[in-house]
Amino acid sequence: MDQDSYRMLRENVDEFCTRNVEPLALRIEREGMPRDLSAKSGAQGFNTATADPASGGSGLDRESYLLILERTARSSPSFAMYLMLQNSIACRILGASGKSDIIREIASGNKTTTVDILSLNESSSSPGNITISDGKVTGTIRTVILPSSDYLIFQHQDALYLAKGNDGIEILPALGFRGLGLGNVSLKERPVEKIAESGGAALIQETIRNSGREVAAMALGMTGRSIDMAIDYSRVRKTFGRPLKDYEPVAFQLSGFKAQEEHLRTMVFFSTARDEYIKPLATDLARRATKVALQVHGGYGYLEDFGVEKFYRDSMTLSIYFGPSKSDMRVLSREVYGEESGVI
Amino acid sequence: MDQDSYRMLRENVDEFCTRNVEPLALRIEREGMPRDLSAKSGAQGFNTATADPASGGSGLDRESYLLILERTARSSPSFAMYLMLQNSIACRILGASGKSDIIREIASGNKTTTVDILSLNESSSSPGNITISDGKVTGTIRTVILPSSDYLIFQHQDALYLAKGNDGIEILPALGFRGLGLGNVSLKERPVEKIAESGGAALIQETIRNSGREVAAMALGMTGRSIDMAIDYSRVRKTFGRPLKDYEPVAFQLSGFKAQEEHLRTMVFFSTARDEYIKPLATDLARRATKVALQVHGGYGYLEDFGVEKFYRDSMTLSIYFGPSKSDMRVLSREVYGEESGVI
Amino acid sequence: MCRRRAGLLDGTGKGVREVDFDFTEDQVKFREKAREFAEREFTPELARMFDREEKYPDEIRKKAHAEKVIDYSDPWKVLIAIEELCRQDAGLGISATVPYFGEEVIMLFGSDHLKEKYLNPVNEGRSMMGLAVTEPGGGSDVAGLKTTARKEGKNYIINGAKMFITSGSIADFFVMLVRTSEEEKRHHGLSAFVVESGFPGFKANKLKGKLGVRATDTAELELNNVVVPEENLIGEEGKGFYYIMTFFNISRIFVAGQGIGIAQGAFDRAISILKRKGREYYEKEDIQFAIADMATQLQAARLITYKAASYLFNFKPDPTVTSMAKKYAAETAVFVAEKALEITGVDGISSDLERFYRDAKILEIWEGTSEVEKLIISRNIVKEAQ
Amino acid sequence: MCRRRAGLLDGTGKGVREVDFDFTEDQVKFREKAREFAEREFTPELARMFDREEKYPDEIRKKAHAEKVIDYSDPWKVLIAIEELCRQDAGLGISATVPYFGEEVIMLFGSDHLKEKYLNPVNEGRSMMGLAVTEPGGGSDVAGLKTTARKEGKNYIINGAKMFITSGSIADFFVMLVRTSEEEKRHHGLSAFVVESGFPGFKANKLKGKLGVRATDTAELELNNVVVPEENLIGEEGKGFYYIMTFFNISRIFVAGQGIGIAQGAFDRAISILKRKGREYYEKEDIQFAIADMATQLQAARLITYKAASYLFNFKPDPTVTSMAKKYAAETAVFVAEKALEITGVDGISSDLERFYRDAKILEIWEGTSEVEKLIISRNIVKEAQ
Repeated sequence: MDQDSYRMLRENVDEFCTRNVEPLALRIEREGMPRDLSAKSGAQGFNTATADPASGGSGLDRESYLLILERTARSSPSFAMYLMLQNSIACRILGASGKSDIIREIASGNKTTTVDILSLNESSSSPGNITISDGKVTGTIRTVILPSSDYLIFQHQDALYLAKGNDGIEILPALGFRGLGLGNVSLKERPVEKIAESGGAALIQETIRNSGREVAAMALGMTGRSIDMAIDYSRVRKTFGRPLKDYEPVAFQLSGFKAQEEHLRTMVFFSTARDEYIKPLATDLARRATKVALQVHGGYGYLEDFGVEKFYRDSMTLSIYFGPSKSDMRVLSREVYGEESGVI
Repeated sequence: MDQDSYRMLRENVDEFCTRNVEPLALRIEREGMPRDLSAKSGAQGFNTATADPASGGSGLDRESYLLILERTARSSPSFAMYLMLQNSIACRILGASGKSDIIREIASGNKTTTVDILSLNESSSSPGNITISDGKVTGTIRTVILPSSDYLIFQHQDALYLAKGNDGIEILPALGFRGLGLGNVSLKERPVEKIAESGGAALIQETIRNSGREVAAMALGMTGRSIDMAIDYSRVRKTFGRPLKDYEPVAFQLSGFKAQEEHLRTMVFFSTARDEYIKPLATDLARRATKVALQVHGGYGYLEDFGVEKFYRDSMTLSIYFGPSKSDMRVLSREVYGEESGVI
Repeated sequence: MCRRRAGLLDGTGKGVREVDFDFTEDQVKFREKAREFAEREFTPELARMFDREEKYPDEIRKKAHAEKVIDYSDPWKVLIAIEELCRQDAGLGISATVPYFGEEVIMLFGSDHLKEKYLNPVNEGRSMMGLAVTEPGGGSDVAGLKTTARKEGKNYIINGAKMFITSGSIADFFVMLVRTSEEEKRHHGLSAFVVESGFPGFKANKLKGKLGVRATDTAELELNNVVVPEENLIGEEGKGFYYIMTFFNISRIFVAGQGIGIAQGAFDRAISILKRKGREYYEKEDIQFAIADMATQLQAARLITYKAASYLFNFKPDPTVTSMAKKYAAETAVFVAEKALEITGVDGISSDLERFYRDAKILEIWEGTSEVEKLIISRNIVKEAQ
Repeated sequence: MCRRRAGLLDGTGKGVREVDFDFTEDQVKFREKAREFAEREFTPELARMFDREEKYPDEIRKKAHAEKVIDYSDPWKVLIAIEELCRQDAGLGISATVPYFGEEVIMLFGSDHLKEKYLNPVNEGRSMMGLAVTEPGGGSDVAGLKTTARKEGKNYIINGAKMFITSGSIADFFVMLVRTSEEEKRHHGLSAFVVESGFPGFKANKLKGKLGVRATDTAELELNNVVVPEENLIGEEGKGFYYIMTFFNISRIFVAGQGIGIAQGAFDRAISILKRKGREYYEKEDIQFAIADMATQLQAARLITYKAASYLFNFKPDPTVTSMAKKYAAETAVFVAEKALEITGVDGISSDLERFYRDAKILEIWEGTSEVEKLIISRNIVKEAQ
């Protein structure tokens, strides 16, 4: 993508956010993603940014998609996570399974899809307890992001299944991405479609592994926005007769984060470094930056209204949902050592 | 520099180090830089790598010079610091002052030059106490790196002076770069040459400011070598019946440092990021990496013979000698805020 | 060495008192009582419910009072109760201990009239009080506050606003710091009053949507020509800043207690999740390293807090150690909650642990941000160094 | 709250003993004595000289003994002396306290014969001892050690090597842990002996060029058919591992004392450099933040160490707290020395501070690396959690 198209797309996404996401950001946190936002975002082609146009996708390149994630995460990380869940996770799996009908539904924003990714996370010990027979599924799938989705993709005994709707959701405490929620999904004798005979777990895991740069793009947006807010606040907020920005530790720390943000941007968009390397760097930066941004806001930072605390919650959640991955580390370690290492 | 020339130069420098530096590394720490090493290094063109060939320099490009610093720092950070002091600091100042005769002496390795850089460091409160009259200098110049140099460049009342020899050195404790030493240099009625009427402090400071990437290259070499040593050690050293490398925290931590080293290499050689940004990133990485490398070696790490403790000392020293610079931060902060900030 | 020590003691029989780290039997028993109360009353369901609905748990306040879990006759017991209650849930725990918040100001500096009229009902569980110092845009710069009290006859007329006031929309009255004169040294112009929420012109706007401690009540107060009788002035005019700073040197120790409680609660939950996950998970060295770091820092925070408490409760308060306790315990709560999530991953973040992570952060902000505590510590230390 | 507390005490007059953080007057006086000794004897010139020349300061050992700065009749005083001596200089400080290193093993588990023959001269300052456990390539894995002792008649024949042995080339004898049988549980096959450096076949190679604590002596020991009389076996065969682990649970507290001393010494020097630089330098907020963090962590390390000491010295040792003290004090020494250099910059790094930075690092390595301490802490804690 050349500089001009990059700038144009960026302006386009920013305008979309200013008009459609920013005003809803607090409502998204409190009440969840409104359906008409998915429709509007679908109209922009965001919901299926990278999917094949032949199956209803927008066919954008990865850089454009990363830019969409970064910019939307600045307004609402929940919304960005929604896009990522539809794009990087659901559409890629649906594409691989030839379910272009559902991709089209996602594209329009009429339907949402979720994938049971967290139970495959190494830190999860709750695979749920489902049984499938005669094309019907019964049991509970635990810790599902966006549990109220119209479609739910999950793996069972290595096959991949698609269920429509659900039979109840137990809402779980959700530290972050409250706009999507987190829940245990109950299924009772509910018809399921087997969309892959085998390799289900591997497909989901690979999809997550291939989303490292997307995760980093979200972290970049969260870092940038929260630091921008802190910088703005430090100009207007006075203490002991001087604006906060006049104090070295405030000014230098926030400026330092801006420099790190710029550097991360270069890495996300232009570097050839491995995604596994960029991802933890990015989530770590987001966690540190959002904590400082909240602290600079003092008591105001602790209030939802000011819009900074969500970045603190979401960055922590992002780093848990998408890492740290010991299998990534083991791969890296194998490369470095040229033999097995880190096995105990 | 294309990949091939890069590789060739690297092999060339590595071979020089294997033959001439590595075997002397411990001796350099204990007894200082042997004169014939400067001669050999001069023969390779390292002593005046970037200086103008017209004034006796080798006229290499910056990347080549950075590569020389990185690779030599792997064997002996003291030697690398010697090269940097001659090249980035002394030759640039001598070049600006038209002293190409001295550059030629440096090039051959027959003479060494030092510049009083530390008294201009913001953290220093010891500018010394010299007086100059009738072209003669008397007093003490404090905290001089390589105090036994043949030439000493210093600023006094903003003019720049060059003195030859000295009248005694008070050796100071030197945490790092012991091969060069650190001392207070006494001068008694010693003839000096004024090499610039004014702007002396600014010239030295600018020279240091322009050496950020060189500092980073040294940090890169120190990081790389110490981690390589730790990796090698972790293969052979067994504890509780298994090699250290089999333990996750060891293998993952060291592998993580290798990834960070690779990333830093990209930044030092290929990125357009500002030097002020790369430098603290690099020295910080070196400090963390060398500490871990020492710790992995256990008791052996604590012994000079094993060659890892010097990286621990030198990386800390590097970060003190060349930073952190509040003036750098103030410049960055001014850019970010678009106005004065961090002033109190 | 042990044997020699014995020899010495046997030989001299001195039995000198020396550094001692144990609580009395009475205190240990009280801790069990407080813990038992919290475990019984602060069920996970209730804690989640109050967190979700941002409601003040008045029933719990009453029960805690009735069962004497908050025993203000012994400050050690107050500290222990705060710890054990916050260990179970910070929102409910702070709510149960907060009705008395600010009490020491009246106790130490108020007239008998004020003590009788206002403190007795609080101590009998019939009334709630609060402390109103911070102002919108104010924060740590207490001396810069702008709300004014103007003398008119036998009354003061208060105008201004207060921000982030705990129990702001539910307390019956507040110890409020306001400006009574424009002195050159700004903090010399401040005075403390008892202001009832029922006074005309008093208005409280509850602040909804806090990151954590959502069971506690927080409000912005507006004061429009609020008439306060002169007998509600606490102590002397112009001494208010000093009174409040004295109070903070007490209350910071209790904030440190909140920190220890939250850290311990997060730690407990992490360990229990890890044990459920099984041996091959928690015996990984990286997990063990994290557990050791968490436990050590928690132990350290506990000891600094007890040291600060021991000094204060024995009438030799050490403001430096108090600020260290507040800062370090707050940091520890944030650190332990964060590590707890890291080592438990998806299991942890979808459990009550996430609430501890949100609750912990306030401790680095209220009653003196960590930055302010650090300035206090550093100034004192540099001053003392010869 | 303070007043109420007073009321309570006045009312009941119970005067119950509770958490107490103060040393006795006697201990405070002893601390002054130790500090005075260190300041007088450990001049910067001397400290630099011994650091540069890597010489053991035997004169200082003698003086310290003569002036009873090392008073082994009270373990608190040993701890206090270690702190105050290392605060002035770790190399000289450890050298002064190290002649007794390992003594507790014989004291607790050795025969009267061994105590009389070996310990009396040590305690009278006429002899030096050491502890020889670690082996080349060994380190923390004590149970895996390979040096063997084979019974022959009334003697044991020892063969093998020991590594990183403090006072290795100067001590008169060593408490040495060796393998006496090949048990399935490896640590059941270990026994402890008193081995004199004068025994034929004993050879020590001094290790030159340490990063820090360079005044202390460190050596590699070679043992070639060293004949040790059977009465030099300490306690029972096969119990050596247990004896040494018991010892480490004592000595780790003294290592923690070294950590506090080094940290305090680095801190002192940083503050004095900053004060010399002047107000506009040390009143910068970033400097103040660093000072506060250093001081707080130092306070915390002190308290954990005293807690572990208090438990041990009162015969209720808590190995978890002991390991916490060792780990945390070591970390604190490294952290404070590092920060001290950061905030003093060129002034600091060209002063004695640089030696504290080098000295500190050994504490994370010797007598159980920080990693090993963490495993101990974590295992104990997870075990105890229900």
